[in-house]
Amino acid sequence: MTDTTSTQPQGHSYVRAMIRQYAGIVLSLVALCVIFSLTNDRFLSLANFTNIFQQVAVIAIAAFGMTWVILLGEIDLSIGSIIAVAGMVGAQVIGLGWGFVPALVLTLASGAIMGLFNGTMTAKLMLPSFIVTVATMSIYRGFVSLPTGGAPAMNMDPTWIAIGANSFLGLPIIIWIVLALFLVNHVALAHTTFGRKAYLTGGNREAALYSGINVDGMKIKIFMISGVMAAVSGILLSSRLYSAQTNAGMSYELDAIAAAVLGGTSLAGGVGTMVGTLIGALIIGVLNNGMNMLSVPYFYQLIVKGLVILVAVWLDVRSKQRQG
Amino acid sequence: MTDTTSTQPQGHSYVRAMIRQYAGIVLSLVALCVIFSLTNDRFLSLANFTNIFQQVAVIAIAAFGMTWVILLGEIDLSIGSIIAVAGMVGAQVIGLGWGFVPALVLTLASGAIMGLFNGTMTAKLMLPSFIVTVATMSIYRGFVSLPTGGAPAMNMDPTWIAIGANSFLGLPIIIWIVLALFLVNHVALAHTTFGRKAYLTGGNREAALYSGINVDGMKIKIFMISGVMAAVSGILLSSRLYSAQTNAGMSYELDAIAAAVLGGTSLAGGVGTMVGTLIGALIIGVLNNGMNMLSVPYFYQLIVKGLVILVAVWLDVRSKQRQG
Amino acid sequence: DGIGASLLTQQHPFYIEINNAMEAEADARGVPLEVSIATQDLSKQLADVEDFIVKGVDVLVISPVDSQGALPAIMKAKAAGIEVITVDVPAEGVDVTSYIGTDNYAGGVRAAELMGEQLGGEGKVAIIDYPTVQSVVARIDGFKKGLEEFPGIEIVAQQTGITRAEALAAAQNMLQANPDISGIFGFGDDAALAAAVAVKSAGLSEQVQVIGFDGMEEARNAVDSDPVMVGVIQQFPDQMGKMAVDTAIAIMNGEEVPAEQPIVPGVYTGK
Amino acid sequence: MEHGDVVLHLTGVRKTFGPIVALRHMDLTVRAGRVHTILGENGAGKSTLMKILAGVQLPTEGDITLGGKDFRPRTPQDAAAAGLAIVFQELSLCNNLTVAENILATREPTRMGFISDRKLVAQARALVADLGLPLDVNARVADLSIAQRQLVEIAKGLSHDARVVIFDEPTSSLSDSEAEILFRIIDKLTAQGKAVIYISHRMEEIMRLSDDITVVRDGEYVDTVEKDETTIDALIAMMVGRRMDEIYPPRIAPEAEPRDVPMLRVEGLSRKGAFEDVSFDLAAGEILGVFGLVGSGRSEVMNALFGILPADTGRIEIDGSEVRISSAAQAITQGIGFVTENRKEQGLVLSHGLRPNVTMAALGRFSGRGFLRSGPERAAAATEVQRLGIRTGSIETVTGTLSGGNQQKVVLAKWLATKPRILILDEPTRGVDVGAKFEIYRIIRQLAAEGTAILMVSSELPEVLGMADRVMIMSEGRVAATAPRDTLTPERVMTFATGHVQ
Ligand SMILES: Nc1ncnc2c1ncn2[C@@H]1O[C@H](COP(=O)(O)OP(=O)(O)OP(=O)(O)O)[C@@H](O)[C@H]1O
Ligand SMILES: Nc1ncnc2c1ncn2[C@@H]1O[C@H](COP(=O)(O)OP(=O)(O)OP(=O)(O)O)[C@@H](O)[C@H]1O
Ligand SMILES: [Mg+2]
Ligand SMILES: [Mg+2]
Repeated sequence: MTDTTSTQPQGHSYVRAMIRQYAGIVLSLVALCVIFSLTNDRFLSLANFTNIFQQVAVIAIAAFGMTWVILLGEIDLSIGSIIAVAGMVGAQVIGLGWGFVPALVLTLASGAIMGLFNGTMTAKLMLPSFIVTVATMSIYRGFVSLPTGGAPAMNMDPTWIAIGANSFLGLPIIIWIVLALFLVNHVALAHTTFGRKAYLTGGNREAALYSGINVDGMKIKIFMISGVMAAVSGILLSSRLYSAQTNAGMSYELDAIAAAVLGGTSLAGGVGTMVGTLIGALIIGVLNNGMNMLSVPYFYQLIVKGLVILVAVWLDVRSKQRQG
Repeated sequence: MTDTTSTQPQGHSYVRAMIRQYAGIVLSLVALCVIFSLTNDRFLSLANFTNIFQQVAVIAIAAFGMTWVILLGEIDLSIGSIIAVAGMVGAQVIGLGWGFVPALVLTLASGAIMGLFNGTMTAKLMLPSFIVTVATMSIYRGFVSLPTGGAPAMNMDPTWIAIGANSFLGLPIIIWIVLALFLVNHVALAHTTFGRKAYLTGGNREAALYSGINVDGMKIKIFMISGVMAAVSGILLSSRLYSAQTNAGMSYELDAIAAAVLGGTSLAGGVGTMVGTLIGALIIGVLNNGMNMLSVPYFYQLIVKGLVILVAVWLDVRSKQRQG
Repeated sequence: DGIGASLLTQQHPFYIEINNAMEAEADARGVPLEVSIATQDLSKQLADVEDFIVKGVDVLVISPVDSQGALPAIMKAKAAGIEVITVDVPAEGVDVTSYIGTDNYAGGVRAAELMGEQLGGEGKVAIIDYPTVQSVVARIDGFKKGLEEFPGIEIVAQQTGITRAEALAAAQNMLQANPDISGIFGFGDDAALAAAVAVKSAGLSEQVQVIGFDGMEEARNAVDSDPVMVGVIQQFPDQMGKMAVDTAIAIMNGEEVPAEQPIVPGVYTGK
Repeated sequence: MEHGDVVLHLTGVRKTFGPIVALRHMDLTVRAGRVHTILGENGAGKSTLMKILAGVQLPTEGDITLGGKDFRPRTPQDAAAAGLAIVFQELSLCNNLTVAENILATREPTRMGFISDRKLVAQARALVADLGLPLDVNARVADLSIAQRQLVEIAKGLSHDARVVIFDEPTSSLSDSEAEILFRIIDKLTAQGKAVIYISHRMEEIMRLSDDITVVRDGEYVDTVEKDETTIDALIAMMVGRRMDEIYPPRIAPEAEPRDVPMLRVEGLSRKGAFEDVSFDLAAGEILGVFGLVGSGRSEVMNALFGILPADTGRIEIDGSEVRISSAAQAITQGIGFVTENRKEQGLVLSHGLRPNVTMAALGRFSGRGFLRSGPERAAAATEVQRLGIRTGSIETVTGTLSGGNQQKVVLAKWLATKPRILILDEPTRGVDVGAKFEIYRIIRQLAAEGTAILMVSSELPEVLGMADRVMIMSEGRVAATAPRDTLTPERVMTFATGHVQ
């Protein structure tokens, strides 16, 4: 299997290309892991890695959706609010006693609809997605509070909770979900015509148009993907918390964007991979977890996190420049 | 006086061009004012307009800085944190007993330095400003809490407080400051070579480079302007609150961006005016004030605010398309 | 081993005092203490607790971001054999070893009583709230309940003002819409201090009285020096923090501790 | 379909953009197995017509039939499905993807819904080999030169079977050797009975390739003639509405006294991986032509002179004293102007009006104490618009809406506004119509006569030989020869350029 993403030289040595492409961030990730395991002997344990993966799941899945959006040269700042709305929809449907499956379906549908609205505003009214999603970030955040007036809603449906709490084949279900969604998104992006169209549209909108790609349709579909991914994140979050919080997911959009950009996705569009995004999300997760393990005071955590993002993106940019 | 911005047709009728350019947002602003004055008879009073202007001052001034940045095709998400740092620097210097003028100077300098850092990272390391300022947003927010460990710091210096509380010639000093900074920024943007270079750099970076414009230098200078404007906002905010809050200015960057974009500044760079930004900031201020006056519950305020932003931007885009 | 504390924020003097008191007490008694700040984000709190579990603390002191939402974190800790103490905000739906906190509802009622006295039982009142935080909702509910004793007092406006800047704008705009307001209740010190600024800048110092909640130093000073600030419901975070550490040590020593240790708020109306 | 049968027929096609009329009234009859050239000045509406045929834009009015049936494509797929292929004038490639991925964009071979990369590369490679194009299908487009990208564009346009193939200025950035490949491709297409629509401003190649020629003026059909029944002069007369005797205006004797110190002296200039040991002199009032094949490093030398990509070693002297140039600003201060080869990316701010574009390199001349003086600025813009005959509504017209040739003149205007002593012209007439070319040549001559030293890089050999006093020929980053024009013939130049002579 050869890789089809555009940033990779194609040739006999797939592994070498991978290493070269991800050298910068893998280096950052490894460096962080080494530092943390030297300073805390509990860091390097299976239990802790399960922890990290679980903690990073919500961001990672949202970041998969964000990668599509950024790849298209757009941005989606509303995903934090969509995460909250999705959790609330699930809790309300469960509250009505309709059961798990309808709750799941309606939650995902709510994500798709919110994404549809973002995409339609961006594509059809030709408004910049930045401003559209700043607006819907506020609108959807308002929606969350309508059913409960701002209070959280409990969601103790056993199946719902099981998603966040149970394990399967020795690994938490959440991790299976992250891996499954990673695979689906990776294959869709790297190995289908849909993914290729996303690269083309993000790389040169006019060229895509001339090649007969329905650019508006692509935008709408991809904002829907982003909405659905955020809804899945919302499900995981509310499952882990046994409840839907009205301020859930606040500012997660920035973490998701940071994960994608750390992973080499270009904000200009047309360049990026799901592998990179997954590594980017792991960097953020390892960083948060490791600093907690070291009991770094909160303010210093903020400073260190910002610095690490800067250094990691810089390493990435530099390693790519070196290769020309 | 003729206008020099590129989006305006120049001709005998300067006024007609102005009307045409700002038709969309002026319409939105007037519509909001009409609705609010019909539903609340106290809305339309000098006292209330003073109120609105005071409340909008912090956003408007930050938005002036943001307009420069967006014009260059960049973005500055760290201004909310800079607002907080500036307030804290002021409070600490006052706390040391050094007096008002050193506090003022050091506060403005801190804004300039934080902007310098943003600009240098963006220009010299060639990192996208979005990710640089996401990182510094976190870093600077960490800085704010260092002196007090997260607690607010009182700043009861009489001159400092007078800025936010006193009047001059019947108008609050804050309003004079907003108007003065508007004028300075407007003239600098529309009538100086520096402003023209900003338009050109934002319009086509490479062409600007080939025309002998120091593109990196422009970026650094403009991030410094943004930092200084945010510092002024921080001074006004801490003056009005008698204290520096560590969570001051949070998410103000989004309001500032919204104000600039409502005012017709294009996120793609190269297009925008200070007049538009001022009107955009007023729309946001009138909206917040009017909904408070009507006692609209918080969640509905979020929804309405998002919808108004969408409609206003759409009106603006449409009115410009119509003119071809 | 030792104590792990998950506090909901570090950007509020109240929690800074809890934090400081806990660290001082832990230091004095020679017990290891680690503190994580959840920054009002429930999933960060859950992650913080999970990291404590991996580190293997003996006792978890937690001030939940949300009464119900902290359930999974607390259950996880309990499942790992860690004893849990809640501070300031109670947990719902799960039993903890001990709860230490202010009775916010009672504090709200006392604020209403103070307001009723100050206004002489007549007038229009505005509230600055924060509807997504339960301890605040309890205060507001208590305040409204308490005002039922004063039929001459009418609540004419209620707006949200989470940060001090937002509270200032909300207070200004409420005063603009209802210039005959004679009392404002702020859900916390920030809201009350901002309301006092708004009252003064609207030139209504003679007419409007402001009551706050929390009673941190800045607000108490304001009550002393500023006639607009007539009083503040005072919580005692230093006691809470010390008590939390003492209780945790007691638990580690295998002693019995009471399930609830309420701290009754005081009313501060000046020196 | 037999050779000579009518394939495509247009009558009364009209296209307006708001108040702008791009096409007034267009008739066209295209026959199988023949090359039909469309000739017209910049902005005459040629590309617009092609975009209508390609389904990118809808006509406002008019009838089109393809193979006798009504043809009204709404999307590029419609046009492709009906058997129409197009090579666009403006490059429409994705720089982030490889050549293969671009060529087969939206037609990737799939297996069970997934793209088969091996087949993709194989298909693209086969296609490129079949067309005889020197392209590595695994290369990223971002790493290619403009000329190579143009070849990719051609491969992309020809990647599916078509009855009618449209080429919109395919040679504007190709050198003769690559153009030859294209001409062979076109011969093959017509031999297969396909109809070819061809657009170009290069008269020599039009006379060589075409069977039929249709002239358009101001969006209006003028006439269709057979190539054998016309001459270049007659075509030009039809196109510009008047006779033009001489394309290359005669040299005007220099006004300034020749001095012993050259205006510009370059010695041993080298930049690793780009060019090596480049030396030449340039006197005031002289035009030095720089010829070479695509990729021979000419543009890189010019970029080095202009401080964009400074050289590693070597010296540059202006008026006899050495200068250090490490930024464009320094170059401009030294009196150098640089008309870049890629007007869209390096030359213009397309979203801005003409006025700021014209004055952008000379802002200092229109300001005092940092403030812009709009009076002089507008006057200067108006002067340049008039001097260069830029066709525009006003000096505030958005530059991006001008036709390609007029945009090129705006770039020229921008550098004339700096009043340069040394003017570098890199492909100054790329995509410019004959009339405008003549104007540009006239201006170059005028500047030379006024004492401006001119370096003119061009891939059009006739242009170099027609305009230059001396010619420097580059090959693979080195100077292969420098010689006075009188001593050179096209054959000799090509021998140097292809490196067959040491
Ligand atoms: N999208 C558009 N909006 C407005 N005007 C346009 C647009 N596209 C083309 N035009 C105008 O239509 C006219 C014809 O343009 P077109 O590109 O078809 O010319 P052309 O004959 O191909 O010129 P060239 O030889 O320079 O390529 C020009 O005046 C151009 O400014
Ligand atoms: N075979 C190649 N592969 C990749 N890039 C190439 C190749 N040949 C040339 N280039 C790139 O294209 C550019 C060609 O060099 P340059 O533009 O200086 O040559 P030129 O003689 O001016 O040709 P052109 O007519 O294309 O301007 C260089 O930037 C070079 O990096
Ligand atoms: Mg054309
Ligand atoms: Mg070149």
